[in-house]
Amino acid sequence: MNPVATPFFFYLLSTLAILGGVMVIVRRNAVHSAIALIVTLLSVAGLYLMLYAPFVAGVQIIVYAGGIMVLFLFVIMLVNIDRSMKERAFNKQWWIAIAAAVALGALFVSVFVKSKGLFPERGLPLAEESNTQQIGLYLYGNYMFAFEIASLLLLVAIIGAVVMAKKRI
Amino acid sequence: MLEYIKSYLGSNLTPGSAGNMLWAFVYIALIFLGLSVAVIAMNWLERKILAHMQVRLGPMRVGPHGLLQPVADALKLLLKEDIMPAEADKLVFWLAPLIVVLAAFAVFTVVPFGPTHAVTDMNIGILFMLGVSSLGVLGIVMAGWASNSHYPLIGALRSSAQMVSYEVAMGLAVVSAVLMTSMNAQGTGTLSMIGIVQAQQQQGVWFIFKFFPLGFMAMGIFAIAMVAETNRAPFDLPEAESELTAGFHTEYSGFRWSLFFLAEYSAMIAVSSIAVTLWLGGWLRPFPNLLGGPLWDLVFSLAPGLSFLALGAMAAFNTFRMPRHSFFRVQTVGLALFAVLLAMIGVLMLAPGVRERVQDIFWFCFKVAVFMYLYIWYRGTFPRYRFDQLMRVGWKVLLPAGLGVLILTAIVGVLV
Amino acid sequence: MVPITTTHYLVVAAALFVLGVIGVLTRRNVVIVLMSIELILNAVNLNLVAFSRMWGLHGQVFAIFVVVDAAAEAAVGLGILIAFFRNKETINVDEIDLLKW
Amino acid sequence: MNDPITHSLSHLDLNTKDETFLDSNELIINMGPQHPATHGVLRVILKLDGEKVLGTECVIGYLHRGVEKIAEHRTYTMFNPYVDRMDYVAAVSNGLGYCQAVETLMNVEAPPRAKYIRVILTELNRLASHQLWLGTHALDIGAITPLFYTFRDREEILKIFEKYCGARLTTHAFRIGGCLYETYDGFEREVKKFLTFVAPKIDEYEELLTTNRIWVERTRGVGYISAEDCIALGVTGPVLRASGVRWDLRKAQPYAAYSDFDFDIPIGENGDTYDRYLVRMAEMRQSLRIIQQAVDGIPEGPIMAKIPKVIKPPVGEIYHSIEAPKGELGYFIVSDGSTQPYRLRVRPPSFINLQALDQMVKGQMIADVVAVIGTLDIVLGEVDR
Repeated sequence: MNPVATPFFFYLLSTLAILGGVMVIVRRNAVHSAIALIVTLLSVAGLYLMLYAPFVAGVQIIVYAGGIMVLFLFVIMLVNIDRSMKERAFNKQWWIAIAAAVALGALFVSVFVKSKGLFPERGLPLAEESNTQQIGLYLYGNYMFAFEIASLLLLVAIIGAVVMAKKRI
Repeated sequence: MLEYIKSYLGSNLTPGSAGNMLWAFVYIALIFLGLSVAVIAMNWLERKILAHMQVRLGPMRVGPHGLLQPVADALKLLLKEDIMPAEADKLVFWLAPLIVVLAAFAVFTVVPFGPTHAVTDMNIGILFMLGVSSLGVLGIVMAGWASNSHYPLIGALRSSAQMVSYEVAMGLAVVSAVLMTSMNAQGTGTLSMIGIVQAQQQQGVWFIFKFFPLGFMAMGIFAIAMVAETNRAPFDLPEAESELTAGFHTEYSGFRWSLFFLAEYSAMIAVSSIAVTLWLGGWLRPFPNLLGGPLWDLVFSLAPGLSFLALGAMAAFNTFRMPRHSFFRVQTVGLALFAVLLAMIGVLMLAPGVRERVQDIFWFCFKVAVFMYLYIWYRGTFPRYRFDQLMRVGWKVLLPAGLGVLILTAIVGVLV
Repeated sequence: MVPITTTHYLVVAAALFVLGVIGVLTRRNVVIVLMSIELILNAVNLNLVAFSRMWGLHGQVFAIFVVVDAAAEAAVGLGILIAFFRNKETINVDEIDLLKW
Repeated sequence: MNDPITHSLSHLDLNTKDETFLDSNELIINMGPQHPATHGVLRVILKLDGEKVLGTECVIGYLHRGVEKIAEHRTYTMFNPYVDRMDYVAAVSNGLGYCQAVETLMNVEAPPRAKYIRVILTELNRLASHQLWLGTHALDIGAITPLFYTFRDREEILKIFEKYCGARLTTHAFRIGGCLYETYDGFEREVKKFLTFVAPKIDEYEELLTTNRIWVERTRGVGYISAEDCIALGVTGPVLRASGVRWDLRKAQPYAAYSDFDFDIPIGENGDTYDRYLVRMAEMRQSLRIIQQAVDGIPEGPIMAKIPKVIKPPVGEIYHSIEAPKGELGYFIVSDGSTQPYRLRVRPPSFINLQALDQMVKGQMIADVVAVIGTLDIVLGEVDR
């Protein structure tokens, strides 16, 4: 099966993703930033689908957009945003920060320009059909130990979040 | 052209998998239309069934037996003034109902109404469904926050906590069903919605009966969690009328409110379709093991047509029971026409060629309708949970039960 | 039209990464700083998945681990934020400049 | 927050910032006066910590009509219909209390037949009031179906009222000195028919609720109040009895013909919402028993005592109270010997019971506030008068 109109969808999704990213950092209102971030996340999920990574796309939607962003919105509602709305949104060193980021971007550009041959144009023919099954085999095969460590990390995060957010233990 | 249509109808691929944009759009349009009709019908049915449970008649004035009441309501909602609170966050307030509706409708791209009747068949179908349906909570949270009012905010906080917690139990129940798909000779499971139903066909058992009572328990957990997920009674805390007036959509009116309504009912249908696909054999007809053979196949394939004929007969019967008074003449004629329409659909569905293709959709919709009836029944019977009790049920009952069922399913699957 | 190559995806990822860095370095609101970190993680994920087209599925598996890490980071970060907000009633980074209060 | 009433509530310390949910800043929300679960126009200011209620303040008076002041400008007879408008779901009880208070002041006694008619109608009204309470209480907790069942059965009671005196809600059934109307033909038969009709219906309500897990979870342990607190706050009626105090004016100070009948006073043990529910359900059954005995033993005779055309009670004062469906309904009348009361004061059970709200909901959740308002069975017409 051949993907339809690949360039069109690529440019659409990447434009949405980058626009969303810009909105995240320029909006004064944190809820607007969160919505922009959701747009970015969903666009990136679309890009994953184009890269024949449907399982990662599904995980992205379920964990990021459905879980983490709800948590973010929840916390934004809990904390008082009225005050920060009236204050400066950016800190005093913003110009240094911009300069550093531009330098970083320039570094990336130079890498892309200098190393044309580093990235092959065509990749392995990955089968979309058995993607999930293969990821499952990797997770419970090669990466068994990492998988267990990840679950431990999540457990620690849960305990830490509960301990910190609870008023009295 | 005719050849093209015929060859497509004869093929056994879903339009998305076939890479066929035209048919995909046709299916999208059909599903959109069917869903709107289903929501309208559901509105009428809910009011009528609830009314009859509560010793009253329900809508009776607009059209025969209130059949046109949802249409009148829809018109009223469209014509109503669209109020936006002055202090509301305009953009988010405008965006929230759209997100809710989009999330509820996008789910239907992977719902398999039949082996070929789906917009597309994704490798990660069930994951996609869970993920997209969980996006609806974003819209609800945004609606509550953007209204800039206390009741909606509390409703939004309640709904976000509720939906996120019940998703966990729901996911565990789904995983145990997905695990059952892998119990074949090759040991390969699937996440594709069509693949899950086909696995039930191959294993010759609906997953609700598989490893009894494990499959049954998993479906029970899912059936409870899905009610909480769609914010329906007895878990309707985010819009608890007697506590929060209307919860997150207190400040919404007119068209925007009707979008929330539409989304709620589509989400109900969507989660019911997940349950039907995972445990009740999707489009498969009942009793293939007891009543097998070509004769019974024929009999069961007649069911859709016959049931429409029965509905038509019911409408015709009620036409004769209408009061013979000039005031009711228009309504009587309308009901008679409705009976004729139903009968014609029934006859069409009896035609050979049509009935083979239609019966899958019929059985699927029938099973979904059973779940819809359950929703209404719950609403008529149960009081509402309190927030802490709701959380307790989610985390302390459903989650451990889901984990236990999952582990037991895995153990039994390895042993058998 | 130019066919879409891996480099295209890498450019998008680089842009997202730079945007995330700008957000982390310039914004005062902690919530938005955390969101910018999510942006950076997403850029990394996009890179990983794009590379996995060339060198097999390992990139996708690693992307899933990154998502797990992002979830843990968001939970702990927002927990700290709430605890902090309760004590100081501010969520500005430049007012969070003491280790102990 | 610029509301003068809100600002005057100093003990609630409403001046804390209310913009967020965290424990350092509480949220204050107004429940009512336009709210589906406050049974009329009650306004409850809730101070919340998330879902938890830290304190409440009731703001009443939206339905104030100055009934007590009106009484000072009406003759005793003319004032009689006004009392029906206080507790409009139990109008007969209100009328009974008022008529008996004036009768006691005048030192006349209604004839036995009138007393029996009064008992039958009052108990029917208690049944109707409890049915309405059950329906709305269940609706508040989220069970929508019992409301329609109870209204269906309450309709039969209202039909009897309508046949007896022409009105369904504000009946004005009794007059000072007895009853104005003789029972209509077939009254006894219809009441008996109603008794056999409604007894299984009460079982039906209980079937829906009593053992319903969600209902039990929502009501058990919610809105607890101890017997001591009840007595200290002056709470009466089923709320007091559910806390374990056997106090019913029909037994303690029998009035009308109640001393002739054999009935029990149901009491609860825990003083929570579930016990109050059980007590009221049992009271409905006891009412049926009383009505059965009254209809069986209704004596013949006059229905009106000999009273002067113009009612002029002697100088003096009287406090007379009856057991209304919601609690002790008392009338305190000061007479200066003229045709109008010098001062009339009503002790409405809803008003006094509402005082317990704050104590009952403190530390519980928002959802419990509506449950407790429902279980107190208040009628705003009576609270505000």
